[in-house]
Amino acid sequence: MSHYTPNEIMTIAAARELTSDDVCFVGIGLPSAACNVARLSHAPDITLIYESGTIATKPNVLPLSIGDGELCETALVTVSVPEMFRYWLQGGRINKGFLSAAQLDRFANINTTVIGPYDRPKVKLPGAGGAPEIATSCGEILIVMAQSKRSFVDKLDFVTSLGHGKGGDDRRRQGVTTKGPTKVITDLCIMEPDPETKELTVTALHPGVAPEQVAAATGWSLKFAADLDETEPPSAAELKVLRDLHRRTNEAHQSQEARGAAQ
Amino acid sequence: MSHYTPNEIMTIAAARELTSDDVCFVGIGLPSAACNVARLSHAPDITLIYESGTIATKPNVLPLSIGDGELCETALVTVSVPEMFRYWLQGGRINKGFLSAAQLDRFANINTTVIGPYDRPKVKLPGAGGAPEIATSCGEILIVMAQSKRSFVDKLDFVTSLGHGKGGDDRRRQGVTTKGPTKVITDLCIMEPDPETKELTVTALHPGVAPEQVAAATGWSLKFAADLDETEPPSAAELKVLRDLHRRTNEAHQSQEARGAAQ
Amino acid sequence: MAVFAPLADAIRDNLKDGDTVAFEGFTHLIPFAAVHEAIRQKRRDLHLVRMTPDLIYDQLIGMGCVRKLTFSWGGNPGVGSLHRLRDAVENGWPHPLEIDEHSHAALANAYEAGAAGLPFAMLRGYRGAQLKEVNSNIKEIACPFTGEKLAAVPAIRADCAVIHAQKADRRGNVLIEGILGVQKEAVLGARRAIVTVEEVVPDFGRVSPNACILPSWTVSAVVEVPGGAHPSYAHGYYKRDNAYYKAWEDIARERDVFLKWMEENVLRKGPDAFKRHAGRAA
Amino acid sequence: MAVFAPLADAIRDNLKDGDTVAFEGFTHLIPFAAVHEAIRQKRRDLHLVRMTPDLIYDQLIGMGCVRKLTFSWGGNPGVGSLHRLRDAVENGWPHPLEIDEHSHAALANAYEAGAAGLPFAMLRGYRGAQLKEVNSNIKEIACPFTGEKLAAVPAIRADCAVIHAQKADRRGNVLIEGILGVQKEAVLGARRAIVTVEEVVPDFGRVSPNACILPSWTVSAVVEVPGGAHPSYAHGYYKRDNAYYKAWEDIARERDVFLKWMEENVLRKGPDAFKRHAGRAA
Repeated sequence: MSHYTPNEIMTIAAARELTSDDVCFVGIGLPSAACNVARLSHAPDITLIYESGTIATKPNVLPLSIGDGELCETALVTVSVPEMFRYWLQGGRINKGFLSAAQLDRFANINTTVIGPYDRPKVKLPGAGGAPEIATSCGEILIVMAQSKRSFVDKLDFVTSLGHGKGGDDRRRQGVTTKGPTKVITDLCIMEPDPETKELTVTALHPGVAPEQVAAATGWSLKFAADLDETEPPSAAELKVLRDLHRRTNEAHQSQEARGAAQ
Repeated sequence: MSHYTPNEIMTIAAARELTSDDVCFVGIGLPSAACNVARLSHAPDITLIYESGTIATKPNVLPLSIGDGELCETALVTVSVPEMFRYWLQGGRINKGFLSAAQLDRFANINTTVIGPYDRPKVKLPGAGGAPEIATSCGEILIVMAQSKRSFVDKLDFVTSLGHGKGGDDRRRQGVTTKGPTKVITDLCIMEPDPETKELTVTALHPGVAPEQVAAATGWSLKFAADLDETEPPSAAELKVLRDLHRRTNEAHQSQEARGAAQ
Repeated sequence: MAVFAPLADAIRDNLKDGDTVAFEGFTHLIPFAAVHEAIRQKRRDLHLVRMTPDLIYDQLIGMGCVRKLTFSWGGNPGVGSLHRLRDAVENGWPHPLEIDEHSHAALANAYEAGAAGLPFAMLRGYRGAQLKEVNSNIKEIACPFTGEKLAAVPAIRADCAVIHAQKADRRGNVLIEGILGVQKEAVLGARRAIVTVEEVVPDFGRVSPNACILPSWTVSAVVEVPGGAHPSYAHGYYKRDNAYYKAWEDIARERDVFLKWMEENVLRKGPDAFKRHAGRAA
Repeated sequence: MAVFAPLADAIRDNLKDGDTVAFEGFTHLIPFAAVHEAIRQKRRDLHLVRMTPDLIYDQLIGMGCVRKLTFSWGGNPGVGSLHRLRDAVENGWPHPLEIDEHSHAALANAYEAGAAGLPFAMLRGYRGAQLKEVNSNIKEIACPFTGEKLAAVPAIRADCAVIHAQKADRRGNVLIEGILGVQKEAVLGARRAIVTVEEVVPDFGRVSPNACILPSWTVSAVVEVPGGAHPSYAHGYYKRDNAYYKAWEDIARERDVFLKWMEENVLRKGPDAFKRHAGRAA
């Protein structure tokens, strides 16, 4: 078996959730890495969409920002940002959305707005971006984020984007007809909402991770499924795709920075 | 002085209302002829916009339809039809609109919808097209149409597009802030709305036309200005531009039809 | 993902009796070949939507395929009337036609709202216009910030949209260039979409990154029908056949002349009849 | 009609103290040179609008030009925080900043509504999202046909829009290619508009009939500023300077380091400083 980091298994486990049939709205960072690993391995025909308006983009390296030139140059077409949010996201054309966050609660609601009270913030986070409408307009939502007591919290400081709300059928009661978060993939495990209560439940542990370790990295009393799976470890092929992607990305960004410095 | 037809002086008098600074929404038929005569003579930099989305078009021959290929090929840019009506017309970017109609009343309201009752039509006319919103969104409106008792009527069968409504400040009371019709140019005369009542008043007669002749071609008791002007007759240069345009148009359409028939 | 199919299959699989259907194309790229196939397959009870009904809807109406028409300008451009449309509205022949009549601005916005997944469109429209008195599909809303009253019309979400485009690539992505009309909006607002194209190419080559392209997965079926927009035109392929439009005046005026013409020129023909118009005359 | 002007004149004539101003460009074509000129001219009391404030608004805020910020994502993309924005919100330095915070979908729609001349935008948005509890600029309307509740936000109609584009032709028409963002909407929704461009060309040559082109008469001033989007990028001209974005983290974190950097790199420089970035490296 290959050696791999927690970040690597998180990214690869997330990538496995995608298929060539998916049309996926991609956030920057971990979601972007996972989506492109999928595209470069088992899901070559996946349609990746970034909120900068690039549709069916096939970047050779990971973008630093949501609107890097590489995304447009390798896309089937690039539309305006209003069109992206109106025709494509709100129009119901996107079946999977991939999000990350600063804070997440037991119903997979997320906060990217503020730490502390909104009016007297302790830390002003970047804000909503596309997340509130990605969370409600995409067919379903995947969340990928590293797990810790600081990020997996008992109570969000602010509900930026709806997950399963207060649980049960709260999502539907708020007028939302899409599925919402169906999986949360962390560096320790995979969680899924309980079919009834919608409370996140650990359904698979990554190899070598103990339930206690996951519980200790969670700010609420975390539920575990009775029949707990073990995540398939990353294959050599999967790791090669991910590492090659990161290597190309680093090389590209460094050569660019070197050029920039030389100017 | 050159000989000319009533239709020619109507078209040329209409063309004179335009300048190189205008951004003009052009209807097909008489308006299109007038606008292109203006562009090919005294207003070379006029921006002509057709509802097919063609902006700053410079057709060499008159289009038969609102969306002939010539319009797109000679345009600065062609936008989608929703964009045309949203960003350009409703966005307030167009200062003059040029309309024609089947029926017009004393307040320059127009009907292009139906002759007879709407529910039991005697003649179903083509309908509104762009007119209702051209009439209210353009800075001001010019109307060009041949005059007869059948078309200049006491009461419209249907108010397709707002002119000055019931007169006075009715337009403003209906929430419309643009000027509305400022001139009606016919094959007999030029009419302008009275500054107060907004009732159409003949302000100029075409050369050789008697007031009685105009009155006889009007379905209501038509008002005449005290200081009645005479329309400047078409110059040889103006006539040449108009006739060359029609000649080129006929040649183009005929050669095309010949090609079509030969296929 | 779009499937490549013969025209007869595409129409049979995607257009049903009773459907709300938008055959779109604003003067340019009007999908005549697809309409003729729908007529041959005797579709009935259709609710047609189209800004400018044009000759294609005159043909569908006259052949008895249509129950209801949503439109904003129903003439023969630059020529005159659509006589079959008029005969249906004025005389109920071949049977009565329900009409849902709008302005261009309202329908353009309604298509836009359909593509945007909204239930309705709003516009600063219909002020002082009588259509709002006779059409219950025109309502009013107030801006929650300024109080301004705006017109509201239902979004167009057709069961099926049918358009003609210049090119598809081998994956079924579709490229439209020139006068774009409301085709993109009609397709994105519809449950199913059929696109006939002038040609299928390996790829689109060097096109603008911002070209009007419909991804394959927004389209149900792609059909190669060279000349399929005739007597309308295809920018870069062939010009508008103005003579056909002018001749339509005499063909459509009388019922029997119309029926005979349709028998000879539509019912007894197939999509291949359009090929002769596909020359690169433009 | 657009006038061609030096950058200092364009900013002086079109951007006033107290204005609502949108410097737009979605990652691509961010108008850095124009922002630096506004800082040099000491504009005050501005209400800035921008989906992604980015480094340009961090600079304007830190230099005390700003009263209010309308935005939807205020980070340094791929790097982290905007420290000057945070310092203003968290500590009121250099003075308190009023914030009007939205989602991307809401602001994109608000720009679109501004261009469309509407008083507000509607979207299926903010469902279950707490921003609507803290921002009175988020209201609700009901569809008059279905009763569905939708979110409403005021349209963006700026006093001044400032964008960077690839090309202007000699008449002052402007061509934008690649990632288009909301620039067209920002310009069409604004009373005045300044466009800096990489180059002025005799004409655009063979571009798509459906390219993103702003006619000269929608623009107040056109300014040729090669490299004027650096450290953002210009598709077809030069790439994004990711090193600058990464370095900003350390420049902006401390007030005195920031002020010293701005003194050296902005206040003592002019638009010509951007030229060296204009190489056709892309």
